[in-house]
Amino acid sequence: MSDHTAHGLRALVAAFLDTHDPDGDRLGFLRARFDAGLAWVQHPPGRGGLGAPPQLQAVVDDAFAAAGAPDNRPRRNSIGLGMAAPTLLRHASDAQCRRWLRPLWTGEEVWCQLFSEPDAGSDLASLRTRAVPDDDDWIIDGQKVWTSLAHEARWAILLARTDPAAPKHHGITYFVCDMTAPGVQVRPLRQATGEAEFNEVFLTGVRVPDAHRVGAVGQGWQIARTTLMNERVAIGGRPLPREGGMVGVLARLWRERPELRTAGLHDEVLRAWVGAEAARLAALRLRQLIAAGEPGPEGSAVKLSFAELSQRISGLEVELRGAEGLRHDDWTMRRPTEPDLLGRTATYRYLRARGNSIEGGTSEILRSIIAERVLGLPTEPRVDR
Amino acid sequence: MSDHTAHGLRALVAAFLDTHDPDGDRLGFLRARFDAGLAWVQHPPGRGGLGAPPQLQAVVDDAFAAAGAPDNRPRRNSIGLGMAAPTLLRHASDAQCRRWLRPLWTGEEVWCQLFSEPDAGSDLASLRTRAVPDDDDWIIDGQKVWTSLAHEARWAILLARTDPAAPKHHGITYFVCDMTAPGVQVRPLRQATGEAEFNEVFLTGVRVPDAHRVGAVGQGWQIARTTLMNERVAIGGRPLPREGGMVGVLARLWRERPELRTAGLHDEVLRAWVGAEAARLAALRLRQLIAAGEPGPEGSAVKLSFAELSQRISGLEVELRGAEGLRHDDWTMRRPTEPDLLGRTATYRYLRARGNSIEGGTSEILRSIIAERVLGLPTEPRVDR
Amino acid sequence: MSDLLYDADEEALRDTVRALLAAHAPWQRTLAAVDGGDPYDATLWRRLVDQLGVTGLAVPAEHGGAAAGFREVAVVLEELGRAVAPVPFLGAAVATRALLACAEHTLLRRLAAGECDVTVAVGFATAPDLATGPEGRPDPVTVGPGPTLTGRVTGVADAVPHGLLLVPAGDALYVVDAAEPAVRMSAVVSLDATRPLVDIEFTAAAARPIATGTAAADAVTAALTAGAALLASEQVGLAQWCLDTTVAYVRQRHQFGRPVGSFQAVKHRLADVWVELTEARAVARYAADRLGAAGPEAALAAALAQAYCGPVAVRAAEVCVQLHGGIGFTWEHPAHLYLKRAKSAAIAFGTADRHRAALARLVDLPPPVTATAFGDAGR
Amino acid sequence: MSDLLYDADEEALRDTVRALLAAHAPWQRTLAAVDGGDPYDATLWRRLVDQLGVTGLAVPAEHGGAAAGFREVAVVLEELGRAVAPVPFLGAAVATRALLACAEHTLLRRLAAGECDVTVAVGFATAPDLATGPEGRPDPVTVGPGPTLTGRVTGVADAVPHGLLLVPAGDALYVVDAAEPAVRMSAVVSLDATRPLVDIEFTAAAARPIATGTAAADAVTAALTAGAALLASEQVGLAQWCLDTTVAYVRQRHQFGRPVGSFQAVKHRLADVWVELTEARAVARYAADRLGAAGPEAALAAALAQAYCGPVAVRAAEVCVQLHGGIGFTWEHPAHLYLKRAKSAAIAFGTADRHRAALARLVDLPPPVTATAFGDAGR
Repeated sequence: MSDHTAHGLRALVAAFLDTHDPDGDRLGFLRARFDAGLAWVQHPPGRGGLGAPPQLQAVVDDAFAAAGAPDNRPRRNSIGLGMAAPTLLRHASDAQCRRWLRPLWTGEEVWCQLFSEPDAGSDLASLRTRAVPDDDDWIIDGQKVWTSLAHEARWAILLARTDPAAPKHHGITYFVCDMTAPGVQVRPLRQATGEAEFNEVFLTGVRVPDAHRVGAVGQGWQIARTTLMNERVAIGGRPLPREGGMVGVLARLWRERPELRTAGLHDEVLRAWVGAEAARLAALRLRQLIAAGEPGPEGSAVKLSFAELSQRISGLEVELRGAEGLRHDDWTMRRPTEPDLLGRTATYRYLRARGNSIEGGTSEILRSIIAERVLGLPTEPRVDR
Repeated sequence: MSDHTAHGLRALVAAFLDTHDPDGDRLGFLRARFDAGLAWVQHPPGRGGLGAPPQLQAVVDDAFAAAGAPDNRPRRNSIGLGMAAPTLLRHASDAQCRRWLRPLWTGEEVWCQLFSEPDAGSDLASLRTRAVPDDDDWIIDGQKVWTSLAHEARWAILLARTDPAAPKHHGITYFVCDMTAPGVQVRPLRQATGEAEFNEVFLTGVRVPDAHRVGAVGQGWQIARTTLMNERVAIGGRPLPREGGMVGVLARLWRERPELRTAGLHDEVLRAWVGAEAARLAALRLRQLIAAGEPGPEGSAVKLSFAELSQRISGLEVELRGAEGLRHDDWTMRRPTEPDLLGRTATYRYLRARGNSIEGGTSEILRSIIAERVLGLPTEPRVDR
Repeated sequence: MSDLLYDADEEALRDTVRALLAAHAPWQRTLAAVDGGDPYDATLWRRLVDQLGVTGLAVPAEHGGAAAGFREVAVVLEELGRAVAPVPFLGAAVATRALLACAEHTLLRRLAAGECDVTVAVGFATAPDLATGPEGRPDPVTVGPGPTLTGRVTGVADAVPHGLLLVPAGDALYVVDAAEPAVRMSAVVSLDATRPLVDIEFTAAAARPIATGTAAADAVTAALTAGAALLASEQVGLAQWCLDTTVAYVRQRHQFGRPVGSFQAVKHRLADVWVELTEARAVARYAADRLGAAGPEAALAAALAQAYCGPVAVRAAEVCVQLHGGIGFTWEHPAHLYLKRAKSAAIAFGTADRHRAALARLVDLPPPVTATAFGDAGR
Repeated sequence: MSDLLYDADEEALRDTVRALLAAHAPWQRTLAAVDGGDPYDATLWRRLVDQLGVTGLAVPAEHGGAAAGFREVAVVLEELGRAVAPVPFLGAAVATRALLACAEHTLLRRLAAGECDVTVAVGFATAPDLATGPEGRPDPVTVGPGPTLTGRVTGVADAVPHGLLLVPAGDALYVVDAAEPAVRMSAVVSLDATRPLVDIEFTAAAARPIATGTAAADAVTAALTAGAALLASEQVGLAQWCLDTTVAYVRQRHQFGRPVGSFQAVKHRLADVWVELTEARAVARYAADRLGAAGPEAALAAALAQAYCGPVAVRAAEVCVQLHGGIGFTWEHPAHLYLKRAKSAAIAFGTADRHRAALARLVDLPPPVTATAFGDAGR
């Protein structure tokens, strides 16, 4: 429809802004932007895109930002944008995409993820939540855990077992579950930080129409891999400026509080700085590598480094603060939509960062993925299939 | 025969010295000391001991040393004293003990160990060297590797497979092999250091009399465990004074060469000092714990720490020396009886220390031993039995 | 040569303390107290003091104590660390060392008898080498008019209401009654919720000097050195709990059709914790044993203890959280209580890097001569 | 934003170099040369210079070069590191940077044409920030009488006989012909036997100044900065060989009835090497890319490169030896060649701690203000 160059897309945005007031109705503006294919330019027309090269997304975002246009508040719907949308775009039907993608992108509908279970953590494929067919519906029973945003979400991507007799990876189906449906119960799950950032979700006789099944029955595990690879890229993949993230907090503390400095911690601060800068450049290089491609297992490396660095840097910051590091701000239970890793105390950062090597694939699982999928090392002897 | 107290043993040594001149014939003196039960006091009379508590050995050794008596040059026969002797004392017949123990202890006969094979390293029990009965002899064929002292040894402890049809741990028998027998060929094996501290040993139709079998046929693996546990204790178990070993070399270098010091390496030197002192105290505590008992899996921890520290400290020393660290002393092939870890250059220490986490059980194997035998964690699924 | 083992009396003491804590201080009770905002367990503390006489362990018999010594104090601390028990015993042990140094026999007798709580009023993060002069002290308290104290000391651990405070001020060490209106204690939100901290404000508070000059400085240094040395045993007990609990969990938890504890990455990580813990125990025993020794060996052993054992306990607690997976990260599981105590303890009495710097002086491994750290070495 | 990838020309160059090295520099040949005591492979070097023109890569076209740049030089170094090839290319690249800084076009042209070898005569361990003044230089060379040099420079890498030496002396940079009798080079037993070092003695050697004052100091600093930056690519190539070779070995070696590479401890260790290598590659590419940049970014990128990539290559080589078990520790296996080069390279152009100290200055993370390191912080 137009030339897919930076110049061509800037012209498209300019034309759009001529007919849509960025200071007018926020939702109306965002819906129109989606319909104009300026939401996700690399995706097909009709699904928020134009079929343009993915690296042009930044050009479009910059042009809208420069015009003072409202954004879709991406951090409020991180699971929807980062995990549900890539999966739906790849595996959902046209009708499903029409129903879900636009309100997802505009932020009108928040999404959450119902994958993990108390007994199926790293071994996600051992999940036990059942989906039993009943006319044109499926009846879902089970318990899910580690669900962020469940208390704000309208929809959930859900894995459930549809064939208990099949080998464990083959009996799973992928659904979209209405979080307002009867039988869905959400309970906050409090963490070491004192916050309840996550939830437990109990599903009791929840009806999901077969029209909300994504992909074929029994293909859920393959589809979930799209979701999970995008999760790892989403967790580790944001481009950061130098000293972006926790290392910047540490560096500023070192500069602004000379009385805290010791010789022993100086070298540790420098090592942390070096490690963070190396990880940042590697993430940047990965973005350049996959600019035109699919996320691959390399994202696991970025996520692994992010977890280790955030733990090391926050732990170092607590020690550098010394007497201050013995103090916390508040243990009151809160329900944040996302962790506030840069805004609160060093102690909060330290405690919250412990979760970074557990959530979204433990560091142990990620190392095995790298060893097997990148290096081609043999799998361990399996006893579970 | 006498009272087994420090006082009583000091009196015994004094009496012995009254009738044996420490400045006279060296071997005669040592043989008499063995016969008097003053070699290994904790072992039974007739086998070089008195059946005394093992902690009194130090009392006896100190008394002889104070009198200027000759010692048995233990470092020249480390395998014999540290591995063969404990195994023979526990598993050999009286006749075998009579034949072998005295010349072993006096150093008249040096021993080596023929366990490892090129394809059986960590997985020692997969060894393939065959022993086939022939009248009252066994005919041995196979290849052994990593044999220190083979070129100086009169005897070897040898593991060979006597029943290829049995499960791998059950078809092995323990022998003593005469290194001067026809069919024994020793070739030096050069290492990364340039030295050939070890040998390859080729065994071709070597005859070993059945009288030189230790323990029952097929019981070799159980007996070898005694040898191996003593190896780990021998490697890690010497009592050291503070700053004994490599950390002392590093500390002296730091003190004597202020121009080499940097702020970054200062903290590394201090960490190394702390680590070495902690390991030293742990080894001391272990000695106190096992003073009256058998070596247990705890020795694995000492060996593990020793390997990590020697690698870390020697690597740090090379860096601290900077320009000097780029230089080596000599790559000429030598055949030392033991590594000279404190006498040569930092580069030699660094290279030789890489072997510390491989020889005598890799650090990976030791961690598994600790996890299973100390912590009681489950074994991995086995596919080889 | 130090005896680095536990003797029969020490093992018996351990059994008694462990049984009492198992009966009266399960972690569920501690977590509930933390949630309730008042973590110190006064009932448990009375049991330890009245039934077991823990505050008398290091007090000589002629002053009413059990004449056991700091090795036994260390054994009690191991068990308290193992249970993250919320009682002010560490502070009492530190105060005991100060009172012994001052030969303050009346207070020692009252402390041993369980008649009063005594605490050294110095910030919990203070390293032994920072307590020796008014200029080095983080929170200076001024003296006067007369024998009164004015000032603010922040982040003090184990300062219970109605106890006595030993306050370094000017060139002396004073006793102040915390129950006085001129003393205001305000609670702090502490990282380690099982060891509350307070800020203490003195406004012309009546004070009685118990040592002056070098004697006062030496008493405070000895007390903080004892704190650093004894804390190591608490850290060993804490790390042991983390290891034991994790081993038990990974033996029972299955993933991929196998116990999680059969995976080599898990096994080797726990083996490393065990090796470190084995070393930390030897170091902590050595520090407890040398506490009574004269000369620099007590200072060296204490610096070594905090340079080594603090990081070991933190790693053990971190591995505990990691290998429990999600469940170890929840508020309902006790792992976070141990993680928070371990991280706080790594700061208490000075961070590991401070103790390494102290060792540098004690064992003659001086820092580079230039201050710039840039153009210093010839390479 | 720097391009951290390899473009098509760079990939083609890599393929050419790799093919040439595979054909003419297998490790068996290198090991035999090491055993023979004369490791430099002059034949291989001629092929690289004459067939591929590697010495002209960073020389502008108007001076007879290929006008490619230091990114391409870095690609060649990756392959040389991967093969531990014994040729003096790194030294030539460092000299190229110095000659570019001095605008010494005649020598650049000769270098690009392969007519002579040029080396900066500074000890291989010298960090960029140590080359800027006579007082900081480890081996001062004196000038006079007239344009002659006298002194001794130790541990110089890539100084081939009959080449030209760029010698910093006094406040200038001089060219000296190594073939002169007044120049004596004596071989050193070097840890990295595939990169010989020499001590050089100048006895009133005839010298020609090519830069003086700030220009001379800047040229030497730029050259050593280039060395630090480019060495990172050699380290990446070396680490990649170690990883690839180890992966291939553990896939094929069986113990306990399984490939060694199926054990989780082995897998995870190699995964960690891969993660570090992935980061090191990005860091090395950044350093090569920024070499041409003005301002402090080239110095920062070079310091980061040696602070990060040196230790990564050492760890990769150490893991390679460890996971090969006994065989990797033998002289007949090439792993030791890589281990020795990695450890030497970690010292070349300054150790990682020196580069961290340089970063401290470049990114404003200054050391503690007091020099004692004891009484410095309020805790």
